[in-house]
Amino acid sequence: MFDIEAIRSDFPALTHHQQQGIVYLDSAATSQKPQCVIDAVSHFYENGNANVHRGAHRLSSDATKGYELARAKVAEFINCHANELVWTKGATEAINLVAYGLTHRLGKGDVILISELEHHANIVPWQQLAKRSGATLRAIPVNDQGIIETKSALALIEALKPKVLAISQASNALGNIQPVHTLIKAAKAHGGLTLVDGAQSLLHLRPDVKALDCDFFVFSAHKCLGPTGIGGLYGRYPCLEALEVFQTGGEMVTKVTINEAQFNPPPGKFETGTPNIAGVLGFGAAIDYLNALELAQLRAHELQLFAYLQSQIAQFSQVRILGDLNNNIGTISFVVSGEHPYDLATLMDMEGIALRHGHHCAQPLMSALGVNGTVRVSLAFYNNKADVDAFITALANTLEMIA
Amino acid sequence: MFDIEAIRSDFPALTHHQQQGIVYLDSAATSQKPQCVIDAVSHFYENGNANVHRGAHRLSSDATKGYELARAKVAEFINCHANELVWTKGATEAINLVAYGLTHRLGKGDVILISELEHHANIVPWQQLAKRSGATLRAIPVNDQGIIETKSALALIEALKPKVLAISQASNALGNIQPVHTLIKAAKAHGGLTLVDGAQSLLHLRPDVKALDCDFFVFSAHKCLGPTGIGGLYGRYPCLEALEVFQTGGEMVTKVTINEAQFNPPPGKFETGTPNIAGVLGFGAAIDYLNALELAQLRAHELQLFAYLQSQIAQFSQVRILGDLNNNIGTISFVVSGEHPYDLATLMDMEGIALRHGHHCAQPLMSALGVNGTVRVSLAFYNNKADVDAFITALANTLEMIA
Amino acid sequence: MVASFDELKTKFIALGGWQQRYRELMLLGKELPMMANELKVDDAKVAGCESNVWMYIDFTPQEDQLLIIADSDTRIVKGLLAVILLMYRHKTPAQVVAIDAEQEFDELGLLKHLSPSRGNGIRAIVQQINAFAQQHL
Amino acid sequence: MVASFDELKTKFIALGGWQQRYRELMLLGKELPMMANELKVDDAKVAGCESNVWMYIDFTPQEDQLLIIADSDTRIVKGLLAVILLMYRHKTPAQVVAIDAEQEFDELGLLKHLSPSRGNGIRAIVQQINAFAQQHL
Ligand SMILES: Cc1ncc(COP(=O)(O)O)c(C=O)c1O
Ligand SMILES: Cc1ncc(COP(=O)(O)O)c(C=O)c1O
Repeated sequence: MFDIEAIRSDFPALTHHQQQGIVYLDSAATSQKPQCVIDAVSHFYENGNANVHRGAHRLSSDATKGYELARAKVAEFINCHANELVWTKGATEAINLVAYGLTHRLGKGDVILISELEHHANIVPWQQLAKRSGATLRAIPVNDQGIIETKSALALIEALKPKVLAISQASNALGNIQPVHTLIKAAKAHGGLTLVDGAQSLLHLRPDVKALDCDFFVFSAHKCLGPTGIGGLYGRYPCLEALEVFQTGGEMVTKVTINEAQFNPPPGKFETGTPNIAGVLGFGAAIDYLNALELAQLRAHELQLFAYLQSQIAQFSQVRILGDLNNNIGTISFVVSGEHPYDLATLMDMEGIALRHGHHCAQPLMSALGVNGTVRVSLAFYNNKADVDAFITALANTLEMIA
Repeated sequence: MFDIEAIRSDFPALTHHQQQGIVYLDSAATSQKPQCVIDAVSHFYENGNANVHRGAHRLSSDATKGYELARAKVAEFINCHANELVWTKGATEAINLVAYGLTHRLGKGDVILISELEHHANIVPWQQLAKRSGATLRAIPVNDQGIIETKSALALIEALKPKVLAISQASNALGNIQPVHTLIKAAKAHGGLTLVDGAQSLLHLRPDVKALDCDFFVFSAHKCLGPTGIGGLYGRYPCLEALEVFQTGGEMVTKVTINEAQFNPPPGKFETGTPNIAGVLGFGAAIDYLNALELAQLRAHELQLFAYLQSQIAQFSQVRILGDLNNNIGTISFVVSGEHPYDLATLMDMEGIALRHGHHCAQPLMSALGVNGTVRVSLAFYNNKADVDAFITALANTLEMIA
Repeated sequence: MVASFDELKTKFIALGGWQQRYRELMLLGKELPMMANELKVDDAKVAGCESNVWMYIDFTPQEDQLLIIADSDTRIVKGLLAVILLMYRHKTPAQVVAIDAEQEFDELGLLKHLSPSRGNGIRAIVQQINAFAQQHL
Repeated sequence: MVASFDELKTKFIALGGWQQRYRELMLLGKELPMMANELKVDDAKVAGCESNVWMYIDFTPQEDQLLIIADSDTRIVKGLLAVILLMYRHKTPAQVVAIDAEQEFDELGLLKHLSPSRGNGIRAIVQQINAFAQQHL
């Protein structure tokens, strides 16, 4: 059974927050870490600590084994082959890697298509690719709730025939779950390459990259119970092979002279420099932790909590919620007419509620919605009803105070 | 006083290795970590864990404070201003960042100058820059001991007037300490930009970037008692300003529309995506640890150990040591005529000695020296006489066995 | 409206928890004159604040006083600006630099509950005023 | 020179520590015929080995046997190759795939002291032989 209090006790920071009177409702920014992840990191440094892939001695060899085992675990988690998984420092680097690697494949007249609700990480690298290659960047619009309408999105894909479609599976600013599968199908019909930004979906939806049928999928460990400074890029093998190298240096090469270098096949081709070994091992532990939980139960708990949050927040008529509440990873992004999100968030912070306000690295979305920012509550499975109640009490106080 | 046994007890992995009968002599690949570094990482995850620079709530704000405090510490350690220090995932990424950022500044006829003993990380990114820009990559040769001769290096600089000089302060393959200050001066006389690869020197030499007078300096935390997945780039402020952006996305921008983005001033301009927060905090703790030790004593201990190692290894007439033993960070790189480094290292590994063999990511150096690899012993201040004795015993056994 | 900084202090110190102080603070903010939109240009923005803060500082040699006008798009910062303006009202440059703003805010019990990054925004405003005053000593 | 794998096994098991076994192993390697340099091409290299290993496998239908020649530039791997070649000598494809090489090496006490990545190189060689044998069953 899904025992929320037992689960909460696996997360030492939640206990610590509680002692400080803080309620953490900012999991979309970064998730909390279970003790086993923290221990996996410490254990590496305290015991085996050695560099990987340098084959010199057994410490190094053991480190390499653990490191590659973690790759296999994460690969299995998203349903790909281990050699289709490239370690990066996070989702942002993974998108940059793809955008740089496609430079020579795009040219004038080609279209890169994103959406208006993307995180800056899934906008700016494409702008830069457009600049380097002469291609044009376009965006699927959102409606006034911040939702992509599938029909008009499909029509746009039909019309633009984008060479690249890059879209998030779930929005960080609003929590919307997007119709990525449908859009990917449409883009593929025209031979477009597809990238899914899974930074927000990995924890909540456990995406299956083969089912999504995307060419690339990016994610960050820190948003999915793992350590900071690690993330990954899934790429269909031929797609990875076709990318130009990005960062170069040691490890990713087979033969080097002063003027020439030969590169490893993927994923090695993209992995240069000493990797974040402890980060990878910690992420492997996070995946073990998630695998031990029943997804259906976890998702049911999240949805139940989300429904409860919605029902409670409905009592405040001045609160306007943005985004798609019917398809959501558990995020409430709202504005209060006449009030600056900064004021709301500041007062909520003083009430001990850790949430986020502002543009959430999605300025084009804020412009499209005509707001200067929102206040965002983002839930994870380790939140409980008491967290929601504390939030509602704090919001009531805040609104009363500011009135 | 420098109490080596007290120091060793700060490094939990050393104790663990000892229990397994392993002697760690591979610090050039990665250093061991003192407990305080491991604790700083765990402490973050167990207590404050939150994202940085997102200004939403006090957890985040506290994380940001700690993160920026670590930047200030590291900056002070290498003697620069905090805003001249860019976090990267390591030395390799830092070199790539500079090499990408200079693409538009170089053209046909321009020379990028490195040396024959560079690590692949300080070779391949420049090859790629040469390809992108049309510039030519050249290398300062080494003599048959693997040493750069200052006179001929200066003559080459004089002749080539390189637009970029990129050179390591200490060699990973041989341990040589290089005449970087002199070479930088010569390159600057012709208006060349200079980059120092400090991956190996940071721990041993505590470089002062202002004294070196280089434009860029790169390093990795994991080689200097810190966590994996973090490192940095120092750049003189105008030099950082003049670099094009590298990776793009959230955090590094001020204003974003679908088609345009405005970037932060350095260092923010180069820092996108959620950073390796725990890594940065751990590295800050590593710097605290080093600051509490007396550099002179530490260096004296290293040199004494190095001298002892040399005197002991001299008994094996078949061992040929490469590199500059008079200016060295504490590395012995050797070959045994007629023997493959793989055999030596394999037998040494079975004897419990963790060292490295092969090309050490420096294939051009191996070619220049006419060897297919070396066996490398690399010391750090936490090694002791017993470590050297164990190595010598193992080497005697190995050579006897293989004879 | 409170007439002087001292009066404000007395009033604030008498107030109970942070809630009451912040309520009062936001009331103060409401009384701060609005800045004309034409003046709200990027050049007038104070760097280091999480919300938008526009500030103009001038010096009237005849009266040896600083003249400050400031505005923000948020209530709380506007309130804090009102406090700052009251604190520096009718002060000579020498008096301005002599004020320990951190200490004053401490006594008002306003920064303690503010997260460090928000507090830093306030410090940025104070620093800008101090830097200006320094130049006119 | 030992004439059969069983003979080799008896000999190895009688030896004391890993040192004696590896000494013996390297002696075995010395007896392995050298491969002509022209044959040491990249295509013949076994992927996954830390040192260079060149190997050719052939099948003689008349005798229903695998024919393997292999060489390495290192003594230890050469010794391990000698063991492998002895293990698979005069064996039909069916016999080859029936051999549990991991188990055999275990009994010889050779892999235990080898670091995992080196052991993996040996496994890569064995796998390549097995894959070839599978095709000629
Ligand atoms: C001299 C030198 N430069 C660069 C590097 C690359 O450092 P990292 O692998 O941490 O990026 C190394 C590490 O192997 C090195 O020794
Ligand atoms: C949807 C989305 N994409 C990309 C990113 C960037 O992830 P990271 O900062 O870990 O690189 C984020 C995180 O903020 C995100 O929410």
